[in-house]
Amino acid sequence: MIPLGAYLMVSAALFVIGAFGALARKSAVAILIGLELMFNAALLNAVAFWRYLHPQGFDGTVFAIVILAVAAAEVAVGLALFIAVYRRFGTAEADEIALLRG
Amino acid sequence: MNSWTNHLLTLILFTPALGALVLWFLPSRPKVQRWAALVASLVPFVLTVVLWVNFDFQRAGEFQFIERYPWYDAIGAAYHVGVDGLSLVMVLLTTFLVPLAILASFSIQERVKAYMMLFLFLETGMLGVFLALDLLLFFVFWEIGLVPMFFLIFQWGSAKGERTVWPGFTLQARVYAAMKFMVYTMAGSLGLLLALQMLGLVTGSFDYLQVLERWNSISGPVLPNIPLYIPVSLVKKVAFWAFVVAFALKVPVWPFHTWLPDAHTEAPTAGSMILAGVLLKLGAYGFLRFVLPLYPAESQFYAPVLAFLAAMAALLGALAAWGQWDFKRLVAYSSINHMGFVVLAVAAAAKAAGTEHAVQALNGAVLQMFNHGLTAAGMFFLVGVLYDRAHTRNLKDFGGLFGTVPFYGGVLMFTAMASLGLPGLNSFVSEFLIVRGTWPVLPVFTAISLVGLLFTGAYILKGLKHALFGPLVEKWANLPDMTLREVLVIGPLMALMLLLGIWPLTLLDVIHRSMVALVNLLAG
Amino acid sequence: MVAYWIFALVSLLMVLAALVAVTNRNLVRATMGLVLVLFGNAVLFVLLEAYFLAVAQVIIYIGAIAILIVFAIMLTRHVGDAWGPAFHRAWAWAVVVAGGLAVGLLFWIAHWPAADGKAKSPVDPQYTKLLGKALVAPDGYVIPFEVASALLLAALIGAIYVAWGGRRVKGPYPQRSEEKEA
Amino acid sequence: MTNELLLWLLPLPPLLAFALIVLFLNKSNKASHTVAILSVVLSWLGSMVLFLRALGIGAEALAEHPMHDSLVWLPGKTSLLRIGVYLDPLTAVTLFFVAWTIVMIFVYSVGYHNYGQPKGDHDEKGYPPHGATVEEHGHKHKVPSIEPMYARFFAFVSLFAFGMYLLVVSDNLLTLFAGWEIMGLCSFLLIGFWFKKESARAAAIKAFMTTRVGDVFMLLGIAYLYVATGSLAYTDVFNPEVLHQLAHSPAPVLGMSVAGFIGLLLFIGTVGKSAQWPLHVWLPDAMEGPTPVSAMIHAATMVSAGVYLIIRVFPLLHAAAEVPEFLSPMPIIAFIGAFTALFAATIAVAQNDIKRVLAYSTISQLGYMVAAVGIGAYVAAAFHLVTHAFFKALLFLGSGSVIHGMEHGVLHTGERIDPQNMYNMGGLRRKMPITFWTFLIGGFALAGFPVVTAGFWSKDEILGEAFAGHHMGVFWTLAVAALLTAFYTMRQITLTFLGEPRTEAAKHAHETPWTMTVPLMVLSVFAVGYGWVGVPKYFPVLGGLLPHWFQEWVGAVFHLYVKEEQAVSHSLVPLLVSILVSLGGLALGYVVYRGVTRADQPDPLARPLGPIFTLLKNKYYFDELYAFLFVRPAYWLAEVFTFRWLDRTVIDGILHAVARLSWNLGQFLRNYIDLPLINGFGDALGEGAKGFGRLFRAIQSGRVQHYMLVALAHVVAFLMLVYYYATMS
Repeated sequence: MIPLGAYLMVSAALFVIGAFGALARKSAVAILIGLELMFNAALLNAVAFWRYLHPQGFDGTVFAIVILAVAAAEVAVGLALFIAVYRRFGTAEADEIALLRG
Repeated sequence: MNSWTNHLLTLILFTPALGALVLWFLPSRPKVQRWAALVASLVPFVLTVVLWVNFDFQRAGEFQFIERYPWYDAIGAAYHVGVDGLSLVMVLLTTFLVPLAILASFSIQERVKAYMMLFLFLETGMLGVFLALDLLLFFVFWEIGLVPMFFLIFQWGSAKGERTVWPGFTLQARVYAAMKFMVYTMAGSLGLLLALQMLGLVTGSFDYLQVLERWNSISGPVLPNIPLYIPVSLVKKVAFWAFVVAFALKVPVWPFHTWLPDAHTEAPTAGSMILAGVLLKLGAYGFLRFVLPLYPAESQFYAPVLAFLAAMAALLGALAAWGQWDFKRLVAYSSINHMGFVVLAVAAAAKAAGTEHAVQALNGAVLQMFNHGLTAAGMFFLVGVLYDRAHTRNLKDFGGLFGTVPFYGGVLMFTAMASLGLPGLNSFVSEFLIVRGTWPVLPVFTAISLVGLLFTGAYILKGLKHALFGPLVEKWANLPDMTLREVLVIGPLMALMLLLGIWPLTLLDVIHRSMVALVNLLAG
Repeated sequence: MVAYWIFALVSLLMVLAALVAVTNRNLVRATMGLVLVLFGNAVLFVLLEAYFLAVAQVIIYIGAIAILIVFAIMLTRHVGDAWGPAFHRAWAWAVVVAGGLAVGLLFWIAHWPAADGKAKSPVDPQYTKLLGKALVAPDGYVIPFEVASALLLAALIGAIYVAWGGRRVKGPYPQRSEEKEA
Repeated sequence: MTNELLLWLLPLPPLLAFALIVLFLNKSNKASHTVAILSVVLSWLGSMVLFLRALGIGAEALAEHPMHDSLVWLPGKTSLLRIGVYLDPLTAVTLFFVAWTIVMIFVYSVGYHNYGQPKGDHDEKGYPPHGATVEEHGHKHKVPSIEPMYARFFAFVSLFAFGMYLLVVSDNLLTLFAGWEIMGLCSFLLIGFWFKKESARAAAIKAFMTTRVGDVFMLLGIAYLYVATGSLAYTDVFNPEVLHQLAHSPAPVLGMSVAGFIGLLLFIGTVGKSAQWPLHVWLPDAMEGPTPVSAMIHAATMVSAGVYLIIRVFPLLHAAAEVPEFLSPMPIIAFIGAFTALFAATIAVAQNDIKRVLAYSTISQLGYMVAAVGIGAYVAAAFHLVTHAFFKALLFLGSGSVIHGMEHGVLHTGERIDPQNMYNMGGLRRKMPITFWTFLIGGFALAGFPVVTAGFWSKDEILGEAFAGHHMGVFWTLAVAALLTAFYTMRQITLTFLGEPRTEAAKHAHETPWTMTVPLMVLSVFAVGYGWVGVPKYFPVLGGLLPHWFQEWVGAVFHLYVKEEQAVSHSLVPLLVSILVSLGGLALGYVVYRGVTRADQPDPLARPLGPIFTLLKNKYYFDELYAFLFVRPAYWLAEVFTFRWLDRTVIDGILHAVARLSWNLGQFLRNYIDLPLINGFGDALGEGAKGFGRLFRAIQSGRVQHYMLVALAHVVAFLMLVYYYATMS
């Protein structure tokens, strides 16, 4: 059977790649894609831990379901914001929008 | 009487406010707003005509069309409205003038919707004062009328000019005028509110008729219901002056008058029309409706003081008007002069309670209120017409317009003569009645006022002299004459001036009946 | 043994697709990379015997989220085919942080004793049914479940509001010339 | 039509004409004057019908049962004020001369305003016409041009006529006052008819304001009468019982009875309207109006109204004079009248403007009438009122004709001279024969040329009454005034018509059209003939040949209230004096002025009279005096004292001081209480947080990715920390 560490490695790789994307990309959609990658990494982690450490329980699965729901919500709101921002500023480049500047 | 006429007063009272709300939902296009506002203001006028037709003139001294619903039951205040001859005349004046003022404001270009809405709310406020038979309701409407007027002056007032309040503090003239108007009236209302509440507490009701009955029958050295232990006579005196000051500020009586020239001069044309035409009458109405019936003894005692102030208003108002070069300010001061006669008549009626003189003086006073409403509105409108064309009100800038705009010249001449008191036109009748009523009672003050009457001629002629006569100023050579809309505004006013001048009985009959009732009430 | 191969292949594919997703300047292609990752994840779930989650992953992620992203890109038309640089100027910092993160995670996994462990027990064949019951049981997970639903609903309404918001025309009422006459 | 209905309708046609012209016909000159003249002819017709019917009824019967109708106008607590129409013998004679003169003046106006002439070259509304250039016989020359506000003129005079008819037919003082004031307005409008002329504008204002002084007193008098009697109708007020009561109750001021005080107040109205000293100043300036207006105001209507009023209220004055406990207003009236008669006559001697001479002569003649009322000779006053109306209208219209002729000459020759200055005239009798003869008749009537002219009879009657009543002061004053009157009349006639033309313009003067000369001829008939209705019985030869109709007729009105004067022995002294001053004055005038041959010659009287002549020429400096005493102080009082000082400085100053005080109080509370004590603590707290925030501001870039970067960097750092401690332990 595939060791848990393999899953964790894949997950870590996805997470790091997603983090890089979220940090380095210009486009807001691309940042969102990066974030989705990180969510997936977390999801994979959760499922892997459930399967290997506690297959009789429900915690891991429920955790995964909640992550799914949060991801869906996040993406919906994020994209809505994206569209609204695009309408208002005519651009969706995250580094050009600095309204929160102190 | 139909069932709907049972609610006629409420309808008259609230249709303008309702109209204002309708205006809110209509498109903001100026054309739509103007016509809608005109229609909304014509409805109360038509209803007033219905009221007039259904009014029982034989019982003009009593309140009719009474409606009464509980409002603040706990303190004895109610929504209580009704008309007698006096209110009827004032309501007629209000509903007659407001459509004309709205028609006159068709030249307003900015924020038409807000302007028209304020105007309609103003109408409700004014009508409420005349219709209310409950002290609290009266006060509410008294204050309501203030707010729209403030904004009308503040927002749509004349653009030019400024006043230095003290060195280093200069305000735009219209801001200054609006503030002054507001502060003065608020200052007066303060005492009025306290006095009203005192009356309400003492009598246990805010209902006018009940207050009247209970207040005047108070006996004993101290007031019931209030643990003040102050003598009744002192309380009555203080309350009397609280009322008098509040109303005197509004009339205005010298020396509380200086807000008037500023407010009238800076207000938009239609605002001045309503200010002079109706708002000043609120004060005089207060004297007739509240001061005289509630404080007959105090009024009688202090009548000479009041007469002195009124005579000063009549004399100094005329003199100050004569000293003006701003045409609009001249007309504004003329209001002080004319309203001085009203207060003089009130003072005489208070002094000679129950006599023929009192009746004649009060007939004159109420008729003068109506007449001044017509002539002052007309004069302000005509000055506005001139201002719309020339963008100046300085008399020194004009000259020789009688040849350029003969129609306007004729109309101005007519209105000015009505204001001056030419026999055959309205003001003469009322001035004659006032002189007839006051002379035997207060000869000295009447004589002083008559000197004012002399200067009335002087300032009217000054206006005519510089506007219409004299060498033509070249830049006005192509001034256009009055438009159809303007004629429609001034036409009804002129017709009524002439009608009341020739046949004053049209109004005097109902005024007389209600004034006889009032005088009988005063005589006890 | 097949599982090993499948795992290896899918994992590799996923990493490559993830790299495409975060580096390609064409957002549609980046989204396609993301879809590939999501799909790979579903495969891994099957390997982990989490069948319900695998199906949910396909339906929700690929069927909804990825499609949503594509729609968003298409709604903002020229964003999709923007040819500017994919990264902003400070991308080197991102590399540093992501690199640090990678080193840290790898270190951590490598030093974690349980990382090479095997599954302790098989999965109950009735597991999905039990999961369903547990989700709505008062003594189970009904509260997290409901909170998640509420969150979704709020997000939905919020998204609609935000995306709808800017439609009103601002500015003064445009006057027609005929109304400017006196 | 019943008499009462006819009376009601009498004033209406001119009013209708006014309305029609103003509203519809103001574009058409022809329609305007047609309507206006038609309306006054209608009123004239009605007046004549009423006059004849009145004659038919007879003086006694009419006086006892006058035509009277009224309706309720104002309510009162116990009594109602009624207004209505009324015709008694006095009304009838007044109506007679009013109707005639008004019609004549209307017809005359058509010619005077150059109807049928071309439009002027540079004429403009508000200025008199300047003449038009026409081509005739191959060369251009200037002719008079039509008045640019022709229609407006007829509108105004129609309203004026309405005012006068209203005044005459009133049965009460209130409508009388209405007519009175409407005429005041019209005189304002008509004096200022050429409203762009500075002098006309000033004159109009002056006229209105001066008469208004009187009007205010009169209004008070009317109000007082209403108070005292509860009515204003003649029939109620002039009831012997009411009069008795009024005469015996004291007024609050001046030690007068109520009747006397009211009479005095009403008389002040007359002083203003009839231009008696000291309110006479407006009338000479009123010459700024077109000449028909002058005739209207000074002859037929407005000034007559004042005298008509005091004759009308004579019973009241008489009643007041009968009670010795109270001061009587009669001596005051007599004094003012006599003084004015002499005073104005002296000024008239030194005036060169043809209309101005007539204006002062009017004041003087009105003084005669007022003085006559003051000595109780109301019949004589009424008689002189009527004859004076005729001959003074004639004189004014004649002078207008002269001016018109002179203007023609001025236009023709292009000379820059004043066409109204008598020194520029001379020899016009040959150029304008009709005008000359009619003017001569009018002038002789004014001078009281014995026997043939109406003026002689009326003036003689006043002098006779004064003499008979032993009012010697009045008698001699009036006699001297009569001498001066004859003198300046002859001066005027000599300078204007006799001798040779002194200017080119006078040589080219022209007789005026028939519309102007016919009224002159009609009026001259009355100027002669009307005297014959009042020949006193005692007059040698003629006395008794004709009945003294006027005495019977007007006397009948008042003998209900006024006790019949005892027949005094009619001395011939006043008669001889009258003849002497008249003829002497005329002769003197001719002798002194026939030698004037040049236009720029000084007045022959200037040298002998010296500074007195300058004083007369400047009208005793009354205008300057009034400007100094009343106008300027009043203006200062209005603009500087009341407005700038009292309102702006004192009242607003107090207000602003209160405002400033409140403002400063607020500032004090804010600066010394709120800010340091209460806000100080909070501010310190806030400032700390603010400084802290400023420190951290740098990391708030507003970029999402920065935040994420920082967060992840910390995760990394945290992981490293965990690892470090894990490996350490």
